[in-house]
Amino acid sequence: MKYLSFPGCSLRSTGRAYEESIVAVAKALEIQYEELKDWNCCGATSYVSIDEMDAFALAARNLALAELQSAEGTINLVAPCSACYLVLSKTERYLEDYPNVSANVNAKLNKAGLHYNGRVEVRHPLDVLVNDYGLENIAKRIKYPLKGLKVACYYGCQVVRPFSKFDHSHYPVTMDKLVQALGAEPVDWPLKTRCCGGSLTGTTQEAGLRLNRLLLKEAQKRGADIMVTCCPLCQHNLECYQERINRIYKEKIELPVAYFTQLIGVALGLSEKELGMQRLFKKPSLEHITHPKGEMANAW
Amino acid sequence: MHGNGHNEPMRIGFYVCHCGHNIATIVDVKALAEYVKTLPGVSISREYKYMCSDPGQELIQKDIREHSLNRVIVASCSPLLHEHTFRTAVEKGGLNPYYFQMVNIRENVSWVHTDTKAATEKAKDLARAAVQRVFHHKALETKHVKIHPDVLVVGGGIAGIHASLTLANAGKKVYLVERQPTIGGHMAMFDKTFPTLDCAACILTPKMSQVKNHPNITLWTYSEVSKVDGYVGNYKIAVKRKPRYINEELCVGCMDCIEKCIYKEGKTPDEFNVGLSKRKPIYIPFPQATPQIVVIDRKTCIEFKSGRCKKTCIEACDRKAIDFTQKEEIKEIEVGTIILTTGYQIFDASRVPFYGYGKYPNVYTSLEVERLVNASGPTGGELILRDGRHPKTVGIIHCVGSRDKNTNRWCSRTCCMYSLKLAHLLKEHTDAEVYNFYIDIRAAGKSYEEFYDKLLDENVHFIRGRVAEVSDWAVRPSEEGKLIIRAEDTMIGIVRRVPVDMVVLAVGMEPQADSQDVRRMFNISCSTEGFFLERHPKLAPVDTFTDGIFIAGACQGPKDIPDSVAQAGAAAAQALTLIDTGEIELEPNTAFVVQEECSGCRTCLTICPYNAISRDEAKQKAFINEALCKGCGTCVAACPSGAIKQNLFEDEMIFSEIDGLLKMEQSACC
Amino acid sequence: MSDKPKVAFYWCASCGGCEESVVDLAESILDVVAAVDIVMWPVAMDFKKKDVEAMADGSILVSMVNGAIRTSEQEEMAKLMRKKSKLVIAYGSCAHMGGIPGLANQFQREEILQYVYEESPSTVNKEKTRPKMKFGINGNSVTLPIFFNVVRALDQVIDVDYYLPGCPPTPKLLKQAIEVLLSGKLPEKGAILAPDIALCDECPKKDTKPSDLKFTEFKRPHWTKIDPNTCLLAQGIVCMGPATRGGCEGVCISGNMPCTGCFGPTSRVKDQGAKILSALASQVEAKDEKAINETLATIPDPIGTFYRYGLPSSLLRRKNF
Amino acid sequence: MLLNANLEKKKTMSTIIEQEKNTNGWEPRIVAFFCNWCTYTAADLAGVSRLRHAPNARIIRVMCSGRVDPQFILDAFSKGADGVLIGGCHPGDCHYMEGNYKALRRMQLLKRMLKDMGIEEKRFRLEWISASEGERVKTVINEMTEQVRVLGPLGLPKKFKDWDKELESLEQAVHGEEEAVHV
Repeated sequence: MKYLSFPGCSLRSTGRAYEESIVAVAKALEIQYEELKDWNCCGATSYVSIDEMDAFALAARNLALAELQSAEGTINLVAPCSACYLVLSKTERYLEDYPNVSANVNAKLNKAGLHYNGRVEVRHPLDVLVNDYGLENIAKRIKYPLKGLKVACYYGCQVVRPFSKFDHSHYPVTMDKLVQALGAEPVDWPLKTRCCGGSLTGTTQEAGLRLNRLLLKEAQKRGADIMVTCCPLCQHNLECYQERINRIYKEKIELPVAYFTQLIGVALGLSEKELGMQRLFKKPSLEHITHPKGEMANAW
Repeated sequence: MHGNGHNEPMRIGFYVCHCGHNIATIVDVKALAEYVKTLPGVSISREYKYMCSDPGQELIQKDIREHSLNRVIVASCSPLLHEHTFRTAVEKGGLNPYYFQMVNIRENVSWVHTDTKAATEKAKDLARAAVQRVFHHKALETKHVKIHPDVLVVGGGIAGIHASLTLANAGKKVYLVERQPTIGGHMAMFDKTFPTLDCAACILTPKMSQVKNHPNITLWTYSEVSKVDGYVGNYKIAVKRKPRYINEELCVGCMDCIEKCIYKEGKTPDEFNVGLSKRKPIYIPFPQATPQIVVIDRKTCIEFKSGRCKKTCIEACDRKAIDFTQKEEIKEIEVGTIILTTGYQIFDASRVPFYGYGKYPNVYTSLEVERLVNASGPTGGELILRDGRHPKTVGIIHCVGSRDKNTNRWCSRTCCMYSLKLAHLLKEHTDAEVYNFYIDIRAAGKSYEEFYDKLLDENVHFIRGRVAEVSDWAVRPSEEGKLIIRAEDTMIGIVRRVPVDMVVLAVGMEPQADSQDVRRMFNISCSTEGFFLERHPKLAPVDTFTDGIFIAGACQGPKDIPDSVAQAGAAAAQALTLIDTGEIELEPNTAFVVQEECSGCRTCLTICPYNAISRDEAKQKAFINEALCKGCGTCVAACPSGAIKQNLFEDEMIFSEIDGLLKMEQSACC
Repeated sequence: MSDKPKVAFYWCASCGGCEESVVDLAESILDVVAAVDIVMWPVAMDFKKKDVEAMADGSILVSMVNGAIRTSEQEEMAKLMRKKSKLVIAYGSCAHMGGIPGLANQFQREEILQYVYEESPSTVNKEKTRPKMKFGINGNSVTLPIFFNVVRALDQVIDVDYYLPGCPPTPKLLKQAIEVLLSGKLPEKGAILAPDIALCDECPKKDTKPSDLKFTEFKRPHWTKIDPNTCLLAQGIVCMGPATRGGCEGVCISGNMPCTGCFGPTSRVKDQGAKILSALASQVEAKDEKAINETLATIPDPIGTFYRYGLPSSLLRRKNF
Repeated sequence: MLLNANLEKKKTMSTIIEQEKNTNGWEPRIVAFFCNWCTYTAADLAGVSRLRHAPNARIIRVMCSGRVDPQFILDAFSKGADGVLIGGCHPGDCHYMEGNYKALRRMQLLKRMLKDMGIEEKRFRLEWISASEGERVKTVINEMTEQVRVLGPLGLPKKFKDWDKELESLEQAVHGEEEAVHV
């Protein structure tokens, strides 16, 4: 199966490790993963709140381009960043459900000589890996089972809400299942989809950090060695402010926060570099993760 | 294919009703009558104040005699209201009632229009249509069907039990079919009943044994209806009796066999205790089960799984009642009427994962709690949580799977009251602090509101707010090891975190999983939610659109015990009425195949919803069983060569009606 | 001239197959010739309009006119034949119901002319020349018949006594018809000289049709591997048999092709297309609108399929402009 | 001069005049087939509740929307209806189990065919109206009346006549032309 990728801005800045690890994993799993040519900003959540129609048009351009890039059939456009995923999904849905919207948007697209025919399905890498590729197939290729590693899976708010395309909007389990398949032990905690603070960490920091802290603290309390997430903003928030949180709230939080794709990579035995591990502030201690034969994972 | 097929000249009598002022003030009745005079075939055209009055009817009869009318048309109200009246009048006048036709100029004209000119024009069109229509009317016979006196009741919950007893006491023979090994339904599982707090078992079990012992009731438990044929008054039913591997005649329910089963302990979740305890492969659902007969569950019995069991049970039974060779058996019966009391199922709480059912051991459904607080329950009535603790604080969450468009939109009606009841019982058993999280308290019912007040006095806490989540996420030391209920208290407008030891989910009521199959089997309809559809929400609440089939209890919609019993009584009464009338009249609007015109193409066979059409293989033509035909006419519309006709609605009748409606008066014509 | 009863054939808007079908009588045509004088038969014999004009009114026993009425000339000839004949038989689907030419009733006259003389791929006509209705050649003037806007069945132009259905009528039916007419035992006026029961009655595949047939898609014969021993409808192929008058003895069906309805409806049916539409749609499996339309979409051209021979004599007669 | 063109002109002239004749004082004529159990009952309810609505619909009562033969609809149009409305029980509520589904299937295909036959979609409508929806009867009839009014008369009987005029009119024209030639 062939996939088009929509990196979005985050994966080219704070979330580079995310894209690097996705590409590496896709390669290792022999999944065709090709970048959407000439993609543009998804408009993120802010533009929609200013002018919905224009925002749709902006996002729809990417959908139209996707159709240009692959001739026929349904196109799986993979958007790893939660914001991109949500905005593109919403656009896709609205263009399908509301004739007036699609008419309006297509009129705008036509000016750029483009047209959207509704062939695109926006997908999240988590969905693709677990539901298309399949856990058994991943398990088959594991070199270094993540034995004894306790992982807190954090989904954030946008992947499963409001469109719960591939998992329950209140209690998602896809990432937990994946982590289990990798040989690790998912930590059962109820905060999987609670707010990470989002952009508040940059605006009303106090509020942002408070929310942020609840997550980290609970995960650590439940014995997590590492937290994995599927959203660049969440990863950034949860990883970067730990020092500050410890200082302000007198906490002792020491929790590596990685992308779920990096974890897969480790299990598959990909190198630290390929997975962009060096970009993490806190390097997960994975020493105990060894090859059945005893030799250590080459990355560690 | 137009024109009058009959040779006799048409002598139509046409009567316009003023209906007091109801029609006459809007429709120019004189002009209408005058106009109809000019139409071909019309002998007399009159207008009169009240056609449905005795003088009005006599007027018609007189004209029939004196002017030997052979068709009669009355333009007045809706045929649904007075068609029968006038048909009878016409018949009394010595004319076949089906030579009569009615024109609706009240509901369809005078009551919905204001402009006299337009209204009168419309009335004329309708009149002309009727005049052209009756040319094609034929003399028909009213059908009568005998009603078989026996009754089938499906479902042995409280509704089914009550309906059966009512009928049996009236001297009718009743077949009560229950899917489970025992009757009693959900009610048997309840501890106490609101608002009176008398124990469910105490009021139910006597009725159960009455059923068992009643000479007029044939009780078939562990059985299911597998086939329904026939029509009102003459249903042919096949009942599948699942093998319980016990000879029902011999077993006395001494339970020695259970005692001696090679399983020393139960291994299978006990259905009656909703999985809170375990049972053996050979068991009796509960001490007062009716009938008092053991059943062997072949899925878990070693003998059936391996065939290498010592079969200690057989040795144990000195009456030799155990029979591993027992086979499924099909019983065929004939009944005249059917009452469906198939009940409901509870909402599956795991469908709302954020309430943690199945994840946190101390989250229970209301039904589980009923068993938990019940003296004959798994814990002998002592409230011990799954983790062995006794709860000090309990949260009851209302409307789980009700009033929620993500699950079920409807209100389950019983949850408020049983939650109050459980709150009371929990306090009684544990003296715990009990919190009710509710959207609204719906205590509409005799002395229900009073019960609510009583609970308030018992210091049960009520928090108005929909619960967001139940979790074990402690943020304060006081919350450690507890379940935290997060909900907005809409009274004071803040989000509250209430730590509790036990959560009770007040799960809603749903249609049975197989309600659609049952519906199809009995040829009745379901409402959009999947509950059985009553014929009229107000005026025929226990009738269905299929004659002779009635519904009662929660299969028709969420209901508490009193309402279910009331409905069961009503359904029984409806059945009795039919039975004691002995026969019912049927509209002769059935369809029939004109044999020499039928090409045997089988189109009609595929589309008749009542399997009324069969194929005469010898003649290779379709044949309609008039008794099975309900007269919808869909086969007539589908017959590609026009070989099927429907009495009262023949193509010619409708074509001439269309023609009449649209034929403009000469003056208006182009 | 012999006093044998006179019989005429005439040919209006049709393919000519009907006239040739007379030859299908094979040797029994000799009996016919022995029994009657054929006074007009454009496809086979050299008679002219004037010959017919010369005859006394009503002197022809029966004229079998085939073809629809599409031009003023055809109208004129139809009227002439009527005048000269005791009986007129609408011979074949085109005369009976408008036939294949009747499908032109989906278009405006101007559209057709434009296409034929200007747009059709095989046309080279830069000057967009249209035929002149009248033009002079060395002093004489020649006029062309007028091309009507509406195609008509024969009985929409002249009074018709009987109908001989089919595209073309089978020799058997023709023979029967002639025998009846010669016998003098005339059927009721307006009669259709074929059984008044649908084709399935005599269909060779009749017994293989299931009694619980439901459609999930309709297949087209040329896209389908047809099982010669099974009812075509059962194979999902649109067969007009159930809505079409029998009498052809299922010639197409035996040739493994579905009935396309050339015999028209039974006497009980006003509109053949509406009836087959009703019958087929009723048996569609799907329940929700979307799925239903997906199934029905597999019938690409309802009019062409259900009204292949009967558009002019259908309830709506032609496309409404 | 081209005879065709000449005739075209004549025709169009005449049709224009006809239309004027038709449209002044013209009222849409809608034939409605209502099922006995749901929609006809709803119409009665509309009456009992005195819900005034356009007097343009003429109701024909059938037992089930499944009884409505597509022929009825075509016949209604050909006899001069400007619109045809069918009313049945909501899906799942049919008194005869599935009659309304059969109606739905037939009408979906008929709709397509009518479109091909040049009859505007808005002239034909299938509505599910349950016995309790008297209000809906009013709305639907009013809506449809106005929609049809906008479309103007369909007037098939009139059109049939016009089409047949073609015969004579063309005849005269020919003879006219011929005489002209022979002079």
